[in-house]
Amino acid sequence: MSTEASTNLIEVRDLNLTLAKRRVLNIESVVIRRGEIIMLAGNNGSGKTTLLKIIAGLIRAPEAHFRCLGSPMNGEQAAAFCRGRHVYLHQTPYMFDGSVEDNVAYGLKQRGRDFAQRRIEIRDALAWAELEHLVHRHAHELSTGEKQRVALTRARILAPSLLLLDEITANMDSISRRRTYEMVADFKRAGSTVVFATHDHEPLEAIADVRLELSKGKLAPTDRRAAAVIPLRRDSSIHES
Amino acid sequence: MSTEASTNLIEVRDLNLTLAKRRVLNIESVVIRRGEIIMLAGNNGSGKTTLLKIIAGLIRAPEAHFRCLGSPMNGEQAAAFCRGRHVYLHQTPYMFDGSVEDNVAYGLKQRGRDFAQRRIEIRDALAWAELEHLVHRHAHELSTGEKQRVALTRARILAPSLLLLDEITANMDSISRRRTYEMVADFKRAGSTVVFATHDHEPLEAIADVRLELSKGKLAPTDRRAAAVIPLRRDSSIHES
Amino acid sequence: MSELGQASAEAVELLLSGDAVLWSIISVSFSVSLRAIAIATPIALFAAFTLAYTSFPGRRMLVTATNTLMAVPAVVIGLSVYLLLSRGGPFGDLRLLFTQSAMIIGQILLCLPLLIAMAHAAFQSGDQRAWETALTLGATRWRAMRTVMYEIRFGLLAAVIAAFGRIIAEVGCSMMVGGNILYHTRNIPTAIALETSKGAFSQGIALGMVLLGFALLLNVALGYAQGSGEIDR
Amino acid sequence: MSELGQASAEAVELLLSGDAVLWSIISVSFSVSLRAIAIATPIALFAAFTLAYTSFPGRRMLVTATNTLMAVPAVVIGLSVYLLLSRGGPFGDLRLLFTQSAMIIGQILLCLPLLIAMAHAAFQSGDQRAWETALTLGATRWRAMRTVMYEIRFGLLAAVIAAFGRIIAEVGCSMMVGGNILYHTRNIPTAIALETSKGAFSQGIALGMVLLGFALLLNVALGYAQGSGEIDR
Amino acid sequence: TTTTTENSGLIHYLIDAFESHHDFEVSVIATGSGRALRHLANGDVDIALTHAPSLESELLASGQAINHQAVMYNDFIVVGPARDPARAGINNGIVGVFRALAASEHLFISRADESGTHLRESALWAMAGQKPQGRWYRQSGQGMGKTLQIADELDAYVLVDRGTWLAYSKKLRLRLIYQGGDHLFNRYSVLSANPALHPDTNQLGARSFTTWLTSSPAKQLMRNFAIDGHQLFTPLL
Ligand SMILES: Nc1ncnc2c1ncn2[C@@H]1O[C@H](COP(=O)(O)OP(=O)(O)OP(=O)(O)O)[C@@H](O)[C@H]1O
Ligand SMILES: Nc1ncnc2c1ncn2[C@@H]1O[C@H](COP(=O)(O)OP(=O)(O)OP(=O)(O)O)[C@@H](O)[C@H]1O
Ligand SMILES: [Mg+2]
Ligand SMILES: [Mg+2]
Repeated sequence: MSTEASTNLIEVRDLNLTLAKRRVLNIESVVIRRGEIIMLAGNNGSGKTTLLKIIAGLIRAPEAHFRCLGSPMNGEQAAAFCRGRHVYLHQTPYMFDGSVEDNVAYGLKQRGRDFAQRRIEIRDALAWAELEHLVHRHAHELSTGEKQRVALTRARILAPSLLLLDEITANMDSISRRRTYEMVADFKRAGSTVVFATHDHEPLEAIADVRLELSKGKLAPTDRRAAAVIPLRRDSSIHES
Repeated sequence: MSTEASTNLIEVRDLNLTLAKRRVLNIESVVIRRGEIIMLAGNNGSGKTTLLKIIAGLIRAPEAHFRCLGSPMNGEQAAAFCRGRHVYLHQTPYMFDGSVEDNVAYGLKQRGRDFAQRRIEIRDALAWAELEHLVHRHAHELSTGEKQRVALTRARILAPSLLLLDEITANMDSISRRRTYEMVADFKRAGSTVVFATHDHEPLEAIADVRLELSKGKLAPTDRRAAAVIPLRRDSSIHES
Repeated sequence: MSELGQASAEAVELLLSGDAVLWSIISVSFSVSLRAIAIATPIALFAAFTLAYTSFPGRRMLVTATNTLMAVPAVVIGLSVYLLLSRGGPFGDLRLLFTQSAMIIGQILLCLPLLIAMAHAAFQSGDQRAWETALTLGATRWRAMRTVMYEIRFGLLAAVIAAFGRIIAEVGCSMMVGGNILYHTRNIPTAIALETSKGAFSQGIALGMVLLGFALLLNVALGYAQGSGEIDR
Repeated sequence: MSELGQASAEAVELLLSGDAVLWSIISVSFSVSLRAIAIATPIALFAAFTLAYTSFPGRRMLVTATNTLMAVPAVVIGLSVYLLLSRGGPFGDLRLLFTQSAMIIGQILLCLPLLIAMAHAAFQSGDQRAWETALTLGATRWRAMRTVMYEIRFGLLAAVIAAFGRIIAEVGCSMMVGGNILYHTRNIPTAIALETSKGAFSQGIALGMVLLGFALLLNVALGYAQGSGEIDR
Repeated sequence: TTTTTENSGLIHYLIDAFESHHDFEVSVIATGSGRALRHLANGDVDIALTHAPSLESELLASGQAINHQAVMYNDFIVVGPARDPARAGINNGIVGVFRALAASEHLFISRADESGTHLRESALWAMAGQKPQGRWYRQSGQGMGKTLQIADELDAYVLVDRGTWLAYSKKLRLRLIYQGGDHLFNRYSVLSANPALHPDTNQLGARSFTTWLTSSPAKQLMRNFAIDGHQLFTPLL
């Protein structure tokens, strides 16, 4: 698989998806560029979640044409390529049966990090999210907002090249929201890419490079502004897990 | 059971709740007055959901003292009294396995409404929520925001005397949010009471009579403003289901 | 193996020709087991619901007991029922021994632990919010219980099918309390045991296939009722 | 009934005195059934997972088939294994008939449908997001499968316990392919059948209680491992 | 009744004839002699047809059964591998046969289920002055047919009643090793439940079936009952 430094992480063309006999997505073309913050807007039921899951490789779009890091792929190949590489955060996150620490450790374990290293990374990440006091709590006992913050920490710690956030600030309190937006900006600085579906437009509009607007499964013309607000530091390490 | 027109729907004193050996709530006294809109604020994990579920009779607080419509009750009695009378909306709503129409019909069926009457009420309610196009859809196929709106419709149609809303606008788009706040104001006009937990303070502050602030399970001193914005129409029918 | 084919062909022929013996054996099987499951299911569902949704001292012990009781051999249940129903036993005056009623009692006892344990597992894996939502929308506890059962009906149906499989195929208990009396208490499994003890293996297997055929019919019917059973939420 | 008390007391006495016959019967029971379940479980879990998490033509038919196969009488499975393993059968040269290996084969076949069906129900009632979350966090499909299994372990454990209960208590198949040979293939259920055929009913029940006692030990151990089993999410 | 009479088909052959002449319906529960007598003692059945003389006399002595009538007999035989590796068949007299079996330590399958056949086998070992034990002496704990099959699979010796042997021999490789002599006599008897203990048993039916079983038409039927031309049972006077 070519991992040449294509500026496009992923391109999808002719994305038509039918679920339960209903046309859910009908997108001519969508492109995710490396290092951008993309805001995904759209009313309830417009297809944001579905689009994010396709880019995450969790829903297959058999008839669409993909190009991942420059290589053309069909739906099946693209799903396999994206799965685990692009990290998707559920709108209502799922907590594994275990402590908060176990949950945050999950992805690191899959990446073969050893125990000692994991421990340090997890403590750091939880400290960042101000969740240290929950570290030994059972994840099922958490409040909805706490779960959302743990889920974000669990994904963030993997430093994926593409992070797909599905309205994850919906149940967060104002401090956590602010911290989440700061994190998104940090990610961009580190050269990573973030797609953020949301109904809270203002805070994200300040840092987003692109705004994608979905409406009844169709994509409105892209509003691509100069990536100005935060300077793109191409030299910083790019995590290609 | 006395249903005298007490101005207090429910009062709780000495509300100490321990879950999984952790003190979750520690509230000296909380009073819900008839016809008020109460905004419940507080950071993640401060105990909003737990408090709402206690008022809904879904979690028992065995050691607290209750007074429901003026009658003193223990935790067990209060739970039985409140259950089904105070309607609680989950932060992440549960959809019954069936169509949107089935879901909205559920509560009406429990109240013994006949089929024809139900049908009309359901159509009206769905029209209000702009969900008519979903009426025959299976509820499990809905998007998160759509589920939240169906859940609101399912509760609203029962016109309960006390409606407990747990961050239900979190995943709604801006139009639906606005409509939800309008509904809350309508409820007040009809003499019903609403407790609304939320992190979006501004829109609700405009219509709320009282703001309760939870912090680590404790209630900050109540900020009770003159119930000014919307005139209280005591003459309109009070639904005491 | 060709002998087996011949026996199966004969069995099908007997079936089609309306052979009284064969049809009586089949009807005893299904009428006894269906009645047993019809009585056991509501009891088990209620017990399982109570175990999952209420908290009382000894609850956990009961769960363990149920799991353990699944390991009671059918013949031991048969023996116990026998001793209770035998003329000298406490219920001897009812004269139930060697009747279908005795078989039904035995089969109920046989499938209850399995039904309760599997239904309990289904309740546990269900979503607690279903229960809360039903209650807050004004359902009585009784209605809310039925709502929750509807929500987890795939798991409950699997439990009932498993329990039915256990008793329709069971021989030890039916033999003991039914006595394998032709036209009265001879069902397919005891008939198979009889054929086998005669060394007529092929006839035994052919009877087994007849049983399977009818079980298949039942399952296909249930399958239509339950929908696809694929995860698509 | 006092006869029963006496028989039970005798059984306990024999247990404590380390009676070779009784202990051999018990050890045959548990060693055969535990090995059978150890082999059957991974196969069944994988099959159930595939049925629940993949979509292929015939999937639904397979689910119905599994449900139906739960209704195969043990003695029919016993007969089939017997015909395969007997001298004249295709695997006669292995000389497995009337050995513990034959019993294990029979018991595996016996519990597979139950295990698959119950595990399938557990997978179905599991949360699809567990699977998606595992994958998106970088788990391979294999690891993600194990994660999902861990999440629904209560349901899977219930399935395994039910399956174990079925084979540890089963007599028809073990009798047929094991032959009930003392010190070799006589397990508790076949020993009970023997006592019963002698008319020594009390001894049969006493043996059943011994079986129950050991099953209880096993379940208590599992209970500690699995936690309370109460809904508290 | 014992399984042998049902497995061979004799009992239904007899009952069909009985029912066509009498106003009784006979329900058959086929099981080992031990259990059949146990049912009788408990009053759960009205009449039992068994072949376990020692158990039968016990029951009669303790008053748990009455009206004992010998009905018919056949005989036991010893069968084993065609090569006769224990060289048992060349012996004169059953005692010699059993001694040879014990000495050779070739596999022998015992029913070990306290059935009539097993009780007889034990008596024969005792007569031969042997206490069979060891790896060569396997206890099947099962019915006659099943035990025969096990013996066949394992190339072992076994003591068997002639009726079962005739019913199975075609499918087996085992051969007849020894037959004949008084010690191999196998008697079937009927007993009725004691109405003093169990007043609600069907005494009338039991009596008329017993009487009929020992009547000459029934005896003629027993004589006529044959498998492949071999008479299975011989009526007693
Ligand atoms: N069943 C439980 N067992 C143990 N702790 C629990 C349980 N339920 C809630 N908690 C804890 O109680 C506290 C309050 O939870 P609650 O859900 O009421 O918070 P909340 O104010 O609704 O938060 P959010 O804004 O995130 O929804 C949290 O710290 C939570 O972890
Ligand atoms: N499995 C499914 N089967 C059928 N229809 C589906 C399925 N999943 C989603 N849909 C429908 O597809 C449309 C888009 O759903 P999606 O979840 O992507 O919306 P969304 O933009 O994320 O909405 P929200 O803001 O409410 O989260 C909705 O109308 C939804 O009902
Ligand atoms: Mg969405
Ligand atoms: Mg909450």
